[in-house]
Amino acid sequence: MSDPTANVTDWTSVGRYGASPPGVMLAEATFTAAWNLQGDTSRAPFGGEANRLFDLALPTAPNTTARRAPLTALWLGPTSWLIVASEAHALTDFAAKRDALNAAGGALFDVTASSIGWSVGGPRAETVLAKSCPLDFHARSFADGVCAQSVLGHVNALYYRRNTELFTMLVARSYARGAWKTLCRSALQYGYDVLPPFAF
Amino acid sequence: MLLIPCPWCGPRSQIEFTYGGDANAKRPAPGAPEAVWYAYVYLRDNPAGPHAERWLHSAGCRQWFEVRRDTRTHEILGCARPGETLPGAPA
Amino acid sequence: MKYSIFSLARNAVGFHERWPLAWRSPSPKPRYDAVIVGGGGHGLASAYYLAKEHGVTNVAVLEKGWLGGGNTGRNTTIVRSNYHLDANAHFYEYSLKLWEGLSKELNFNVMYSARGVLNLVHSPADLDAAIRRGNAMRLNGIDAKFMSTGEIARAIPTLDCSADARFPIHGGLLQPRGGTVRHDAVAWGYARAADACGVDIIQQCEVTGIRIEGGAIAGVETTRGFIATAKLGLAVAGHSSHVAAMAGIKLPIESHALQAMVSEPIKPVLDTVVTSGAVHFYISQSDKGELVMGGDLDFCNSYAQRGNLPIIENVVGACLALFPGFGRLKLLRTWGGICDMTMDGSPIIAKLPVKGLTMTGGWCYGGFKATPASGWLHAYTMARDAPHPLNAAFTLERFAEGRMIDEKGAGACAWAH
Amino acid sequence: MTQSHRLPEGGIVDRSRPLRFSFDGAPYEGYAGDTLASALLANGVHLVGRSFKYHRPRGIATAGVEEPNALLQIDVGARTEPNVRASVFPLREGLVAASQNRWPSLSLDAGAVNDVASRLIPAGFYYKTFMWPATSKAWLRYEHVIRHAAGMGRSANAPDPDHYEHQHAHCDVMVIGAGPAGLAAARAAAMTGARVILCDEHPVFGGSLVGASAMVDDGPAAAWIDATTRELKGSSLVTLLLRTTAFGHYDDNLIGLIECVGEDSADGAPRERLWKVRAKSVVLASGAHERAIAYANNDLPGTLLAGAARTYIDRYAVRPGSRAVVFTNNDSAYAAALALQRAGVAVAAVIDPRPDAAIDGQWPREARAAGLPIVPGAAVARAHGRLRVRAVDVVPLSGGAGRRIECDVVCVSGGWNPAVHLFSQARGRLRYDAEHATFVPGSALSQMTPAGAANGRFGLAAALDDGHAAGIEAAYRAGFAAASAPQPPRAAAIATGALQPLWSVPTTRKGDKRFVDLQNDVTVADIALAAREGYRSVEHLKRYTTLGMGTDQGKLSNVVGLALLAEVTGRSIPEVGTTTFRPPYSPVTLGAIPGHATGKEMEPTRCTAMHDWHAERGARFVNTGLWKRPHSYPRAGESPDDAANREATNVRSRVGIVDVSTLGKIELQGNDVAEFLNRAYINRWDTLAVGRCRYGVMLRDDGMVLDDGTTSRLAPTHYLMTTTTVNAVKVMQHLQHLLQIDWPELEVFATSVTEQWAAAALSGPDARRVLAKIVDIDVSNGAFAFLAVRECRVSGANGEIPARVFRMSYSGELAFEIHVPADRGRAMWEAVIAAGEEFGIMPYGTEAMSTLRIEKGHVVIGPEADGRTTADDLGMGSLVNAAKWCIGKPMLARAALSAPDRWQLVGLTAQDGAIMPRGAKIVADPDHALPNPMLGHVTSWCWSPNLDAWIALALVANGRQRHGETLWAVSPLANAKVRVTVGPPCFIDPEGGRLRV
Ligand SMILES: Cc1cc2nc3c(=O)[nH]c(=O)nc-3n(C[C@H](O)[C@H](O)[C@H](O)COP(=O)(O)OP(=O)(O)OC[C@H]3O[C@@H](n4cnc5c(N)ncnc54)[C@H](O)[C@@H]3O)c2cc1C
Ligand SMILES: NC(=O)c1ccc[n+]([C@@H]2O[C@H](COP(=O)([O-])OP(=O)(O)OC[C@H]3O[C@@H](n4cnc5c(N)ncnc54)[C@H](O)[C@@H]3O)[C@@H](O)[C@H]2O)c1
Ligand SMILES: Cc1cc2nc3c(=O)[nH]c(=O)nc-3n(C[C@H](O)[C@H](O)[C@H](O)COP(=O)(O)O)c2cc1C
Ligand SMILES: [Zn+2]
Repeated sequence: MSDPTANVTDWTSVGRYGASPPGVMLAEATFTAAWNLQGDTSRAPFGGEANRLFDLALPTAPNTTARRAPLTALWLGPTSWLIVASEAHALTDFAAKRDALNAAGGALFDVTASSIGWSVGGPRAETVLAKSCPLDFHARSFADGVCAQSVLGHVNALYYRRNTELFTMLVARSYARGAWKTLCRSALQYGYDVLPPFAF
Repeated sequence: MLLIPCPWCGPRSQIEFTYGGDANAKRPAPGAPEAVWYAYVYLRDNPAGPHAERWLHSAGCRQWFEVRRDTRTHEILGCARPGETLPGAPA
Repeated sequence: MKYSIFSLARNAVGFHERWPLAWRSPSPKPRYDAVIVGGGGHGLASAYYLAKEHGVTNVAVLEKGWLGGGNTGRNTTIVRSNYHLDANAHFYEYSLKLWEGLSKELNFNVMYSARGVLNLVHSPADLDAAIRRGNAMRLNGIDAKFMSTGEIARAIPTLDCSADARFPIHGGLLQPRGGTVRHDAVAWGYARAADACGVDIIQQCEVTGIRIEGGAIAGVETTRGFIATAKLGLAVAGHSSHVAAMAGIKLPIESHALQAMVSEPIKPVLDTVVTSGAVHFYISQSDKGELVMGGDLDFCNSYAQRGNLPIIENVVGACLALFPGFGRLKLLRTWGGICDMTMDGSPIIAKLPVKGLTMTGGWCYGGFKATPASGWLHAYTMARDAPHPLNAAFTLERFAEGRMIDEKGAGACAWAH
Repeated sequence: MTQSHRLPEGGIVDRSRPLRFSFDGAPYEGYAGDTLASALLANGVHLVGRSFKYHRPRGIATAGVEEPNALLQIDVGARTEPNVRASVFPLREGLVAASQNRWPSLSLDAGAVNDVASRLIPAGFYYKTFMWPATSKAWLRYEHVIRHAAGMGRSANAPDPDHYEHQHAHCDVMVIGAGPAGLAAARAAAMTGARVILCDEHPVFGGSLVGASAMVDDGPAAAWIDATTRELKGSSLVTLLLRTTAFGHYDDNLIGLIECVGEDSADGAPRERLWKVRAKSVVLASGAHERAIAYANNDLPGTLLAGAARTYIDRYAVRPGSRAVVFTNNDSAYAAALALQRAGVAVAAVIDPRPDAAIDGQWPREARAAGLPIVPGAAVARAHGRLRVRAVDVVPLSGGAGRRIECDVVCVSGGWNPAVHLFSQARGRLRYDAEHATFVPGSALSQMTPAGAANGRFGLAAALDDGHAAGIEAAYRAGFAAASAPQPPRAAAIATGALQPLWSVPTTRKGDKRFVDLQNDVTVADIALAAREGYRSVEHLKRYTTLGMGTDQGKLSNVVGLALLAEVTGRSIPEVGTTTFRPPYSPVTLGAIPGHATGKEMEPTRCTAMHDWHAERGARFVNTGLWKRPHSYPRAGESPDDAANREATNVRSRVGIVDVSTLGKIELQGNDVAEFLNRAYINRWDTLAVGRCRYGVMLRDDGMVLDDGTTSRLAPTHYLMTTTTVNAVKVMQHLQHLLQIDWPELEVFATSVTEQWAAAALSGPDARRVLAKIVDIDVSNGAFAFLAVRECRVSGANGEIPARVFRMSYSGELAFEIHVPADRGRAMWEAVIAAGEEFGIMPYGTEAMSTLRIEKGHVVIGPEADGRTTADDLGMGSLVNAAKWCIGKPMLARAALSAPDRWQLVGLTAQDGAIMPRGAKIVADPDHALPNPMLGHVTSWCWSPNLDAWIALALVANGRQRHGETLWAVSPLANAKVRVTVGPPCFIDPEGGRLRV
């Protein structure tokens, strides 16, 4: 089977591909730290401790996020969150925080290097994501601030709608090249720009 | 393709899930007699009709939960988080 | 009337208006010496061999639908005996030997096509395992041949043997005597032969209960009334748990949907059966020209005889990865059957813990090839009230005793075998 | 290139855009908007193929997907495509089409001898013969001949140059079919604010209304279709899909659509797109398929369905012939008769079995008024002609003399069958509708509403009404209601008379062929034969005669066939019932089904952080699960195996480094982690000191070994577990199950950190010297003992990298495992390589790693721990801690699992320098008669460069008692047999002195 994106390399190859004006915008979404926070918010003192340490209220409703720039807390599960920092020094003293959380009946894991982030925008963003993912990205059911873990083809992926125009997604590092290729191929028919990286 | 109601994430496509089988197979206490362990490890409820089964939302929230599904029609009758009682129990 | 080219010619003269019934449609008698539940290949074969080999002719086969309408009528027709573990190897080899003479035995052309079954190997580890299995087959007196990638490429030019394939082909294990058998013909051939021996084949008759008196089988409740018998044999495949439960027996079995599919018919492109464990795929071309394909289970208990898209995507994805030239052919039909998956991937052909009750089942997705041997041994076990050495290992008790026959080593997970 | 049969005006073809194409080598011309079939008919070509079994000449029979005859081979080379239905395939410039299943030519086909010999080959003949001689290979020979006679078109023999993609979609209302009912439904649903998807397999909207003269909302139908589609296009909530077939209904209202996008994939667009639509509610407005009536030679080219004739005239402006006979048992064909007359075709007669009095619907009346000769109470009994129908014999049903009527087209209508396929796939029950003598949707479905002809509501007015109502209902079911009830589109109702069932016309000549299934050559006689032989279930009939098993799946023939079966077996039609409707509704291109998930992307590929470095050094990669791992790093002129031996020797003599990033890594925190690990592993973890690690083994509940790996205690309540590469996910899911379902009371938090850490194992006598150069900690034996864990910083060319270093050894040499965040993996690797240069460091791959571990007798999950082995079988029984319970222990008590004859792990050494064969089995006597009892088998084997011999690990019955014995390792496949000495599994440094230095 022919592959129209045979020569696609990776998210660093900034430029325009396919038709103009492009229907899709892709860019790496950079972040300085990503920590997996676990614990049962219904059990004191964990909840209070977590909110104090990061000075933001953990989103407890499934598939929601809480944002206090430069921090974003994404719901991963009933007792699990991903806290992402988009600026250097926004998340520090990992060990101290981990110990504090352990003491409070929770846990903290550093997963900063585990995944690659991409931003996907443009009029065709929803269509392109929906080619490889069974989630309903229509604003009616995937509103601003919603996040959901699902798949991109056969690869697990996390999707987060930052605003009406912009999705950000995370894919595990070892799968990233194939996943990127998938995105590019889905986008090529509408034309796409790869922009320089910008913050998560 | 099933639309599986994750008790946390809501209805999601089957491809996000991993099957866990008979939910009535409950891990015995360590000291339980060998016969009890044998039944737990090898015997399965396998009804043609409503079936209590476990699913893991493996590509989603990573939670194991229970679903009652009619094995003749694939119709899902209810779901429950661990500890909750699974609705739609056959009368 | 004996089937042959001559009877065919004779009937042609009479515009085929004098062909007799292949089997009668009798109404059930109140009592039989033996009753078989399930009018698939295994049930019909059990009845045939009971009558033919053991002289038990007062036998009924009860089928809830139409005979051959279960997995016998919906499988991908692959027959082989390329097993690693002794118990399986000897059992399936006996079956293959029976296949070789079955058309003559039944005077019905079951179209045993010894076109060879080739298991592809996609990694060095698979290669070790395949060769180990081939060696075990040979030491058990079963035909097996290793094919190098080059030999495969020459034998099957449509196959992608390139080294940079996602799952490159490192060689293959061929069983030359393996092949295919026309699925429907098996049910019909056994039905006709059993009927000729006096067996009553009763369709549209569902067993709804099993009557046990004093710990022994007394008969079965059916949608056509109670039928008395002291010997009851179950051959209900996907419904094994369901029917055994009527006798208060819980089995180490789960029922799962397995799908199969055919492409539109095309001129011959594939002369052997090709299978790949690594990508869960098997394919052959039927005499009518369709590519008959199958793959993995649908992975959740089901009695629905239907499956879903993801598995079909995997099967066709594997097909095109191996045969990139088939991309513009078209999928004609997909369907499903219900597989009785055991906890070690091997069947149960044995007496059950109720006097007079036996079963042959737990076929997982591989029981079509077992049909003749399963019927033969099931009949033997029913008639002698004791197993034959060839099925002595396939007991229900083996799990409690720790004598699993786990070809894949996947353990007590029904859908992993 | 005249289009001899093209009408001067009308239709939807674009006369300004002629298209040239060829059929069987001859050049022709058609217009844009034509299908291949309409273009052929426009050129007077009816003969397009040969039938499957008898190779009888066949013509175009329909104007839709139900076409049984006109199956052509399209294109050549890699893009060639067999069995293409000319009746729906859009014509395009330069199209190359050819007929199938004939040799040497269409008009002169050798296979036609089958027709002559046809009496010898009735339904199921092959079950009765070809059994001689009674050898196991006999059938193979007959089969060879039969296979080549059967089949239809040909497959390409080069990879498909085009690509295909998937598209998920969600909607409130999915409308299938864009005829009047579908359009009305979509319009009504859209008005409620619901998200609507409307699809139709044709390239234009309107269904049977296209080109029709009917009026809707007091205007021409075309205008209404236009207005409605424009209105729908206007809404952002509506998706319109043409050339898109809904091929299947799956669980929970997932509808599979297949969209034809383009013929080639320039600009990156796919050739076809497979949609997976999750619909809250569905309207099935799929219309109806006309059926034929069986009479002698009813398969002659020039015979087509009346509705099709009407479609060719109205939609494509094509005259199907010059002199037509219409044969119908219902009113609809009278509309076709009128169309024929309008198109200038002489209508020789309209033959209708119904009594004159019953022929009084509006269309029959119009036909009379138009002077069409109607012959009531009669039927067509036989057609004459060779490659084209010349005449038909018409007989009065009351008996009496018939007469012959010359004609070059016969237009037949036996009634209409609603296209209930998807309704039935969705497990909807069908009801037999005696009035229309067909099956229609019975009990309603909660998620699917059939509408229009698909719902047995034939007739435009009814269809519009029904569709409109269905649209509102479906939207309501999805939670949407219109603010104000919109007006349904209106059309004049047409009075139609009742249909009179007629399935086949009796014949007096026994040899006559009256076809029911045109594609599979199933005749009325075949059906009688099946019934006579006891194949009386409709499913047996289907399988014995292959009725309805062709590419058309019996869209024309099934109902006729089962009606005839009912007749001959004296049952009612509903008693006989239908066969099962299965996806796909019409055949789907294989390439579209996986989309991109095939070829190299059939499964995703995982790469470690050091992948590019390996690739740049010419590493040979192997698959391990989804990962690519270096097998070895062959140098110029070196074979992979030689490379592996060089790498392995270098580890034992100097130092080597291997990428072990793919190992599963799970981090655990919480107060109960130690207790949890005690339960999950056979060995103890509460006794493990902080800062140390230990090898552990996990069992399955059935007592067999599940997985192994080292686990470290990083802090009192913080552990890091490693798993095998292949089992990483399985183990994580197992632990999640234990924590969430089985032991929720335990306070343990776990997360997979496989992706977080890149890891490399540095091993060999010089490992410490290399490490010392790049880390900021004391790595002396005293400060950093065997099985200790340290956090430190690795410094290299590109700065400092935080790392965890584990002093453990798989190779059996002094070794350290270095873990760093994956984004710094390559930097760490290059730092080690640079530091190691002076010591002759070499990277090594999985092959050398395997050699090293075999020499050490380390087991691997898979070959040794093959799912049938216990810890004791593998010589690790002592690890099963007696003092505590663990998973798998209860089932280990089963007698058979400690039987003396169990296969146990041993080491084998080939005697007198012989080569150990691959995959060998162990026997006592290689020349023993077959079956030769097997004592065990080789699990892993290698050439040991360090022992200078072929060695192996093996599982051997009662092996631990056999140390010192000589047995045979045999490989009949390679006809090799080797004497081997049985011994302990560990070949090098059993005391482990080397790794503790
Ligand atoms: C898609 C698919 C592909 C397969 N491919 C292969 C293959 O390539 N090779 C191979 O060797 N095997 C294959 N198999 C497995 C094989 O088809 C089965 O193991 C085998 O056909 C079982 O035969 P059987 O006679 O036991 O079961 P069946 O043919 O299913 O017969 C059992 C019968 O029992 C009847 N029954 C059930 N309950 C009752 C009741 N209460 N009362 C009365 N009757 C009842 C059923 O209606 C059914 O007709 C495949 C299976 C499937 C589903
Ligand atoms: N007895 C009769 O007189 C008779 C019989 C049949 C139809 N009709 C006429 O047919 C019309 C009925 O309207 P209708 O809308 O119900 O039917 P229709 O035939 O007008 O429209 C059905 C449309 O759905 C399409 N379709 C069918 N299955 C599909 C699938 N799986 N995927 C995608 N598209 C699919 C068809 O190609 C067609 O375009 C009326 O105009 C009526 O006059 C009359
Ligand atoms: C080996 C084999 C070949 C088949 N070939 C065809 C075929 O050529 N055409 C067809 O329509 N169905 C074919 N089928 C599928 C049957 O039509 C049917 O779907 C299957 O027997 C299951 O029955 P069901 O669909 O009625 O449940 C085939 C089935 C098998 C097992
Ligand atoms: Zn979830």
